[in-house]
Amino acid sequence: MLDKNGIAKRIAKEIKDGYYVNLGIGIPTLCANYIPQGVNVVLQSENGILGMGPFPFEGDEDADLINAGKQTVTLLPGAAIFDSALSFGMIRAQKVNLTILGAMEVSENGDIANWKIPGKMVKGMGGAMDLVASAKNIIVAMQHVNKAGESKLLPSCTLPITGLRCVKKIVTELGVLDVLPEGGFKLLERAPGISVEHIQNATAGKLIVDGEIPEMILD
Amino acid sequence: MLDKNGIAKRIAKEIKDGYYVNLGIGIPTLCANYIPQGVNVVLQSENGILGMGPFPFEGDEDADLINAGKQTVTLLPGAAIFDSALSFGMIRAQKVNLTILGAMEVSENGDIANWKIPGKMVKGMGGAMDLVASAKNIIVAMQHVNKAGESKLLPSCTLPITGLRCVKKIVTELGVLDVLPEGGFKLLERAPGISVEHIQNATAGKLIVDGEIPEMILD
Amino acid sequence: MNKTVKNADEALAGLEDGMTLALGGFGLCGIPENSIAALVKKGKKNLTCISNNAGVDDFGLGLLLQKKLIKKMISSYVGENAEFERQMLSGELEVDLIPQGTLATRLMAGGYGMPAIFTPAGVGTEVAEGKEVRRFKFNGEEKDYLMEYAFEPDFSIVKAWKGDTMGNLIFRMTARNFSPLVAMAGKITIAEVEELVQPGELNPQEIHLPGIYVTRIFQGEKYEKRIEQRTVRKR
Amino acid sequence: MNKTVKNADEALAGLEDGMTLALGGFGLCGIPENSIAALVKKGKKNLTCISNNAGVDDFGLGLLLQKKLIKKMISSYVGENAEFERQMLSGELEVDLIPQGTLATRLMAGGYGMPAIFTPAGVGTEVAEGKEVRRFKFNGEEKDYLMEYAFEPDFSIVKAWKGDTMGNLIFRMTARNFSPLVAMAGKITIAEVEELVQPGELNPQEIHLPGIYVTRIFQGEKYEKRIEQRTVRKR
Repeated sequence: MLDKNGIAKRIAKEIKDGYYVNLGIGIPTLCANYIPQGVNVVLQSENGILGMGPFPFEGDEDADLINAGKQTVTLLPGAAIFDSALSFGMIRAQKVNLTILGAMEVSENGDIANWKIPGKMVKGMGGAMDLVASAKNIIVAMQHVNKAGESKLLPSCTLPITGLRCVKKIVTELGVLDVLPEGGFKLLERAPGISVEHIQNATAGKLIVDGEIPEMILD
Repeated sequence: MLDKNGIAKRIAKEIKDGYYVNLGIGIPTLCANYIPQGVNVVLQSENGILGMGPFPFEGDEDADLINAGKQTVTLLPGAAIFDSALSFGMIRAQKVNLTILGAMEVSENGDIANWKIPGKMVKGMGGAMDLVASAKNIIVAMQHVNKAGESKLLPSCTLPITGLRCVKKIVTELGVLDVLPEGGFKLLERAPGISVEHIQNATAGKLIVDGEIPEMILD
Repeated sequence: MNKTVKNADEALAGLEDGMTLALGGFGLCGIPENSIAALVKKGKKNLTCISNNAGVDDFGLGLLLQKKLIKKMISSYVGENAEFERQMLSGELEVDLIPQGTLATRLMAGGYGMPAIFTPAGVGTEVAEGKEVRRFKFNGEEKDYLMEYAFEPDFSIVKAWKGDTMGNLIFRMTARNFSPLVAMAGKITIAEVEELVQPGELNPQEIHLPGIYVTRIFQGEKYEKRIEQRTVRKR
Repeated sequence: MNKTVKNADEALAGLEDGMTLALGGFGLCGIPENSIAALVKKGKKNLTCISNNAGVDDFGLGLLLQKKLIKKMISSYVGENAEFERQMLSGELEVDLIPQGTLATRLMAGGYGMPAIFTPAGVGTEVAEGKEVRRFKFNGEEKDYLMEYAFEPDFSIVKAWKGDTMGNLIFRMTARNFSPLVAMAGKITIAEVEELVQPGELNPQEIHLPGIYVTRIFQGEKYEKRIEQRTVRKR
């Protein structure tokens, strides 16, 4: 079973040289730490950065330089700053190659719910609805089951939707799954030591197991 | 009867302190020379300038600094440069207070035709259609009659329209006229030495002469 | 063309109860601190505030919330604010949550004189309820878009890094965020700046927002520039 | 993320007969001189060119017209070009004249992922023929707007003043004009620059077009920068 860093590490292997990538808050942010050597990527932050760098050294924090999670960050050489309209403009125009974000639920046709739990305090969708509605390539990083032990990979979402038919791939603590255009979670890889049966039991939506499922290779 | 500079001089009196003004090619450009002392205006050029200054001194021409008429110009202190989309954005959002442009014909309900003569080579509307469709305050600078001696102030335009119901005021070599919202050219001032009868004969559209019409004061 | 006013108080002349305000800033980054303080002092009520976030309990728009001056918030992300939560859950405060890109683009549409724009954000979600959906082919793909209307706030209030007396603005780093868009949408636009300079001191090529969009400008008295999430690396 | 190519020839790889090109520039100001020369050499035919103007007889897009490489021009203002006039009047060349602001905004719409925009320009004129008209209340006024579609050129070609190898661009003075908008609309975008620098040499706050919109970049061999209307004052 993968921990958060394991999930991030596995997702990082999906990041290709030359990609512009938007990383959501949480596990997706960790992916930046595992981008393979020789893979040049530019991180986009939707509050107006291309070329976001790591957190600043202590004492170097700049109140005017934050990411979309409101964390102090730095810029890498070749960075560009722009306003929020252009930022979502380039997202809508699909210039950002890959979006990695968290989810509360994903349905077997790729719907995603990650912004609202009815009856609870609602904080808002931020940029998530724009990102999922626009991105061509969306990977969800999440736990396979929720804290109550219920599957988050469902036949259809029970929570309010963030976007329709948009998730292409899911990486959880148990494995890697593609969401097929015709519907269904196609199991691609198992986390080390996790059986297909374990994943089957944790997946409420239609799981497609085609032949031998390899264990993932992380390094 | 006014010459071109006279028309420009009279129009310049309509330019108020604090105005952002877009001047078309021809007579409107001359207006810049007659803006009264103490009246601070900012000239907009739709290719991306606010704060356009006079032509450069000989030898100071900069190929990268032209106005919408493709003439070399200068910038005044406080100028700003921007792209064409923002330029027409501020025009559409009616941030430009006054637009002065030429016309081939104006109708008594304020339609303007100034971009195309069927059967002749057509050069295009440039920014004229955007300007007339957006501006709240449009003054037309033109000759009252064309070279064939026919009135250019008509019941309705005979040439292809540039914009509908948009012209508010007309200054010609013969006088100053408002275009009334309910239709009709209301004569406000006569050019020095020009009679109301002369203007009446040169105006094919409905001319409204209400009481004594004063002779314009230019200085 | 001198748009300078003495201070935030003078800049807010004409603000009335019930008006709609748009404010720049992302989280606490780039917020118009001095104008917010003046709004608190002024005490105009029943305001509708368009702002990506709603501040924290004791800073930013949270200060207006504490005084119960806000009737409605239009934001993409709220929270980090207990008083906000209390007012929202008790029904004292209306909250309209909209996608962040939609928020930005509706402000831009106001400044660009475009009455409406199309975005795919929110299609198929509760954000789409009651909105016109339209199918377009774009970028090789047929998909649905929502038609969203331009914002036309009565007052827009932003903070810039440098500004000249003609209203030309330059923003610093990610303090730019929504601010140029907010500034261009306002019927009346107030810019407070860290440094107010004379015309000619800013490079015309480096201006982020031309002064034509700014009605009043002043230099802010002081800036706290609070950091919401101080994240650092060890040296 | 190095987007540098050797020269215009290499930048134009993949260009085919019949493709649609958008080109930056206003008159002869800010045109991609080196790329135009390479287009002439390459000789691809039946091109549709989106460009505010069509150059003059012996410079700018006029050079492509002379070689009869252009099937259709989409512009706001042509003329100053005898060969253009001849081809247009003889019916060899299709010409689609559209308002300048519409041209700019349709390019921007492409780069902003907005399939269509609304503009009042051209309402009631022959430009409106066959287009959807829609009434909106905006800025206190009810009026009609045309719905106009985004441009999605196969290639966009612009000239910038400075650019870095990641494609970030800075334009000089009014040579900016349509160029950032053209650049953001292209499926493939080529930027030629007067000065190509390394990442980090440009101030991130001063970039006019972020590199994400640029596919290929090169430093132009030389720039003539011809002036169309040399207007001066006596000293």
